[in-house]
Amino acid sequence: MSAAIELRDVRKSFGATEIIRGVNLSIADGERHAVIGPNGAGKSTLYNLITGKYSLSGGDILLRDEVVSGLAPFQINRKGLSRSFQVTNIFPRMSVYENIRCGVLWSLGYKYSFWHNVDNLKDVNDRTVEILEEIGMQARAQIPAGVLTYAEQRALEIGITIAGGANVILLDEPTAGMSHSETDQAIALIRKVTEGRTLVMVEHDMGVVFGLADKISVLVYGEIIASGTPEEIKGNAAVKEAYLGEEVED
Amino acid sequence: MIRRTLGLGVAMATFASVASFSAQAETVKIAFIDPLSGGFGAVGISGLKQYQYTAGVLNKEGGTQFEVTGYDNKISPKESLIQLKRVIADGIQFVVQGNSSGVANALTDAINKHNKRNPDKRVLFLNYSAVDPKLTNEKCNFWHFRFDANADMKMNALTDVIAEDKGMKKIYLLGQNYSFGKAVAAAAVKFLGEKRPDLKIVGNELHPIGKVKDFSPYIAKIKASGAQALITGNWGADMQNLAKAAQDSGLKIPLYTYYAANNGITKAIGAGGVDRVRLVAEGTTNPPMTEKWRTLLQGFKAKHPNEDFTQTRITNVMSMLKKAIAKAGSAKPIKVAAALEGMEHKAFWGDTVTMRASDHQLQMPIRILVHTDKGIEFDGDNSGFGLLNESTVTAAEASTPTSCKMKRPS
Amino acid sequence: MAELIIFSLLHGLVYGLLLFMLASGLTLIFSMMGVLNFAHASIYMLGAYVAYTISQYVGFWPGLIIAPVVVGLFGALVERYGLRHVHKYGHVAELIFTFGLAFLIEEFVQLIWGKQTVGYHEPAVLAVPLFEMYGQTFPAYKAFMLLVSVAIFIVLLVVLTRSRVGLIINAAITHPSMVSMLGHNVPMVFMGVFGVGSALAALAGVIAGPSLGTSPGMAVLLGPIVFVVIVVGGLGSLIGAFVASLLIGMMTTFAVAIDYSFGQFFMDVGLNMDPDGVLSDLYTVTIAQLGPIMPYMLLVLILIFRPTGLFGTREV
Amino acid sequence: MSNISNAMTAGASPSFLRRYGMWLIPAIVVVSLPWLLTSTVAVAVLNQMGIAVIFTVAYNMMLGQGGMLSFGHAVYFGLGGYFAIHGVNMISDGEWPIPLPFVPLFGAFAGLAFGALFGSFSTNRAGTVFAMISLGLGEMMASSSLIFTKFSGGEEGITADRTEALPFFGVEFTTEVQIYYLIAFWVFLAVFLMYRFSRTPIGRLANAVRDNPERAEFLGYSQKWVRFISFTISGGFAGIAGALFALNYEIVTEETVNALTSGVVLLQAYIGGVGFFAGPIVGAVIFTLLQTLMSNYTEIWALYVGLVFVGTVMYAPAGLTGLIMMHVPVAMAGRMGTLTQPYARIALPALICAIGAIGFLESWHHLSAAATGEFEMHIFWMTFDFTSPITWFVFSAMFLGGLWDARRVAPAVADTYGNALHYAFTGEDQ
Repeated sequence: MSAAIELRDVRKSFGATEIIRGVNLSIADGERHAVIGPNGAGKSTLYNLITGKYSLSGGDILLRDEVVSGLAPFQINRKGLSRSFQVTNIFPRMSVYENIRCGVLWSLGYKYSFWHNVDNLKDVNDRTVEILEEIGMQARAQIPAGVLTYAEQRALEIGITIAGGANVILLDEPTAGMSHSETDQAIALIRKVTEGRTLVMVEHDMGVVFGLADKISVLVYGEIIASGTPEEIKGNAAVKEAYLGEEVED
Repeated sequence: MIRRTLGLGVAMATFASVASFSAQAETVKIAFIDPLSGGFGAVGISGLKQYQYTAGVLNKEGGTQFEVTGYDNKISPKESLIQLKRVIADGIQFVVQGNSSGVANALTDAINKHNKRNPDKRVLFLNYSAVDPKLTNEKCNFWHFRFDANADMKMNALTDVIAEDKGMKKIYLLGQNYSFGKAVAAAAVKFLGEKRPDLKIVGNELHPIGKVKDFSPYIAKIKASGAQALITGNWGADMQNLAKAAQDSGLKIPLYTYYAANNGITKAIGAGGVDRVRLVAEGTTNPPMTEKWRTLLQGFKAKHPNEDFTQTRITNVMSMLKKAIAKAGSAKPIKVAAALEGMEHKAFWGDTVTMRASDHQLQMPIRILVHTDKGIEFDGDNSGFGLLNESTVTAAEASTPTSCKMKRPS
Repeated sequence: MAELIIFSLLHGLVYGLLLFMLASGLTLIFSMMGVLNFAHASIYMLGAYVAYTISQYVGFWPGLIIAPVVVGLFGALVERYGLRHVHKYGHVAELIFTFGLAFLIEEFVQLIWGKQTVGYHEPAVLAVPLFEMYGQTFPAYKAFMLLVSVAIFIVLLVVLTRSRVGLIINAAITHPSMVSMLGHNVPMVFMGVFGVGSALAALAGVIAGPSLGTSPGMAVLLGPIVFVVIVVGGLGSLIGAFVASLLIGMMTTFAVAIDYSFGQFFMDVGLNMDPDGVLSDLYTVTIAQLGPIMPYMLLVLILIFRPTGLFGTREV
Repeated sequence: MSNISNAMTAGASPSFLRRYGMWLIPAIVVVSLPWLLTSTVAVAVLNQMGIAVIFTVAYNMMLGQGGMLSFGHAVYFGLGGYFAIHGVNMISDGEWPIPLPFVPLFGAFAGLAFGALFGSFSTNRAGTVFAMISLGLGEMMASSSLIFTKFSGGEEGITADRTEALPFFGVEFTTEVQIYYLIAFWVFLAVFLMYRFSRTPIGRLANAVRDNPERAEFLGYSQKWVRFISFTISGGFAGIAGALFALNYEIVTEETVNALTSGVVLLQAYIGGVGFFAGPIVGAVIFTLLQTLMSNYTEIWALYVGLVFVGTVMYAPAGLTGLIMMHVPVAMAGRMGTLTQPYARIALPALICAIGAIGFLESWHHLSAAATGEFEMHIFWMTFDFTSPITWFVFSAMFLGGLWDARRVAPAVADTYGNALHYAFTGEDQ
């Protein structure tokens, strides 16, 4: 079985400082994989490298055996990778419905069409309603996204992320800033929507990680120091020392 | 000063056009389409005042009564055409315009088309100041009459004077980069070539119109060329800034100009330009030549102390129109136009002028005026400086041939 | 030829430094507040008019000080009661507000001072030639303009690099996010910056008025060029603004002196072009005629190939 | 919020009238207008309005829908005009057998072509970079149109005679009304197509890129392409407007490409409200009326336009359409009645304040422009002596008094509106 996503000796330097120092990672199809690490370990940088926001200083990133490093974000997206953002990133002046629908259009092949009327595209509108149901926001469909609550916006963002039908989903701290009950709902939602897809998430909250992930990689100072199932990671001494030892109490 | 009686909206305009026909016997309305707002507004408003004052003077003599109404064209060809439509809807049959040959080109074209398409609502265009030669040559038409000497005639007169100065060997031409500036340059090259083949044109340059903040680099270039005189058709701010830069850089050569006076320019030139700046024009105010002319000028100054009667030809437009209406016995444009063709007229300042039938270009003596403060009765910008009549070129000498093939409506 | 080069250099320097006085205020305002102030050139015009009125009563010299102060206060009030109100609608609204303000200032100037050029003149002591060379004179007033703008440049440089306030401003310019760390008095800082920027523009107007003519059209003539300067120089870079000002000043001045066209170039390399063809305008036009377009061509090229400008560190 | 037709997106199929009423009713009005307003001036103003409507809606495809602030959109308007007028001349010379109503296609072609050319490098970024490039391009093209006179005719422009083109089913377009119907047809077609564009995938994505370009990239769309396509198509429609200008006035000059035209279209769009599809239409209509009618009554009309514009930016950033739309929920909840009294209460001092301001400015203007011995001015159907201190005092008092009272009651009025809106959304009073 080929890997859904594979990182080969990925490196990134800002000026003289090397932030990512040769990361190798292979994530299998259908796997829910979490990358954890202490603050400043380079999680966000790694995330932005995979999604094409930053360019690599060295190495390769492969999506289903195809090199994607060096491509523009929209090109990577078209190859089947979708992402969310750490800072809530929606289209605030458009309705919830429109937000989702924009996410659906490309994957259904409408691309840059300037002749189809979106209101008459049955497949688009059906899929949009489907996703709205999946994230439980049918009732809020006509509300401008900018006035939603924070948790709702995060849910909407996950909705937009999966709307394009990508089978590799990257989530950046999907539960950051949420209350406990909101977090539980979010985990349930993520579990539901990533069914049958590959998920890569960068997360800080241990509860989320251990509740969701099939596999966990630990990033410290730009290097993966351990990779394995949640149980293996829990028992790993190096991880304990580098990371859990100081962070686990919160 | 509100320029038009208040109407109750567009619907009223139709009513007005019906009403004006019955009133026509006594009062003839004239539409003044020129800028009345924006940067060129000052020149337009001053022109309107001169028209309205002249109308008052003529109205006192009895006969046809004139009413001059201003229509603001914001010096835009497009706005001029919109205003022309208003004028037509208001039932006015006589249009006067002068600022910018671009507007005049648009108007003469539009009026020609309108008269062809609407023979029952014809309009006559009396151009008092747009001097692009094309208007009475390849673009001439039956409905357009020009009362100012065109750029060729003025240059013809100017070069007569220059040609007499045997010491003059090198001339520089500087103008605004548009139709009028180009016409001036072409005329200068042509006439100087005919009259003084030995004279060298050391520079023939066009600068962007209205965009030059400081003419010093141009002056440096003129100076470096060794020119003994400068000919320019510049007007408005371009003339004022040019004179200013010439003074600052100590350029002491004679300036032969079309429009270096009034509207702030006379004041700006001041003492530095005495006996050095010359201007070519049709009428003169220093000396006023006749008592009748002096009275009009004095009356105008008393009414508008901050304005000068800058466009003497306006009095020709109005008196010749009055004469033509009387001669035709009707204010119908087609009859008035026919009466104007070939009409001979004695101007307020005593010159005899003739409306040439072949191209509707008024033939008249042209004067070279010099900027000075001696012997000035009517100064410019209340500065003490003004234009003194230095020499006169007769109408026959100033005349230029035309390529116009006038098509008269049958 | 030598005289043409020397005088073109001098005139280019005067014009370039005048541009710099305008550009420094504009770039200061943009860097601190993120507002591209379209009304900046209008404020420059206002400076000239206010100084003209003052000079009618007490002469030229007091106007040199009073007018910038008055206009600076006006700028501060505009910020306090206009711009700040629009701030919450975002930068586009702010930009459009200043666009409208430019329009309004021009109309009010016409209402108050009329549509014609007003007689604002240099003081008699400076209305003389400074020196003569090759029979051409250089007016003392232009030398004075040079002096004032160089002085302003030095003062700005010293204030921004040596004083405490300057260091804070400097930091804020290079790291806009730090503006909020200036403490709780951000609105006050904005008002001050806008006021000082306006005063700088007004000072440029005061000294340019007698030389370039004080008329309602003077803002429109200079406005777009100042944008070119700050974008080409690089936003937030005072040195960049200085270099770009001189570059554009020299470029437009020297262009005037060059009567060379592409047609001549083609002829020189042995190609004969039809002087009356449909496209003949393209190669008969001379560099001198292209002068006014050149800054804009430079602007477009810079934005395409180097959006940070020559010396800037961040994109426009 | 972003579009008046959001209500229609839910998927339900609306009735015929609901679906086509918003096109049918204006169509009836537009077709019958020349019978109601028979004056040629009125028709001329309508023609001007129609051209402004297309141009402004096209402009708003960029500013409102695509988030691109342009200071140089007149470039495409003007080039469309130049190509159309050259086209008419070619047709008159017998080179092409094309009837006049199809000439706007020349403009569309020119707008599209130059939109694609300039868009190819100016749409890489939005925001200030885009605005500055558009400013530079605008200035460049305006200056060029005075230099490259073979194509543009310089400041004289290019003229043509539209009646010399082929007659279209016997119509020669000699009268205002005939050209009115030609313009009206194109206004309908263009506005319909532009509305349709806003409902296409690319039109929707233009909104997305406006709001959040980074997010849009992760939906598979290149922000540059989305902007480029919007920009090009907007240029094409601006070109159609320019071509209609050419047909209407039979002349195209430098003023069609200059900065003033670019500025006016921005003004129109903003006054109308850039956040709504109908906003620029309202803006174009109101502005054209202001410009053509007000300049007949006052020489300082531009000052009033400026005041209205700055007032809009400061107090009604959503434009006139925004002011109307914010009352739609209240009206649907049947609560407009509660607002009439407070609105009338504030309208009175506001009106007094406006009269005072106008009187004050007019007196000022007359004082500086009057001839010796003149002291009368006619405004508000009355005659005033503008040299008398009483006039000045009365107008100043009206202005300040009106302003004071209006500001005093404004918070209460705003509260009443807030209550009505709250009721409209929640069904209960606050």
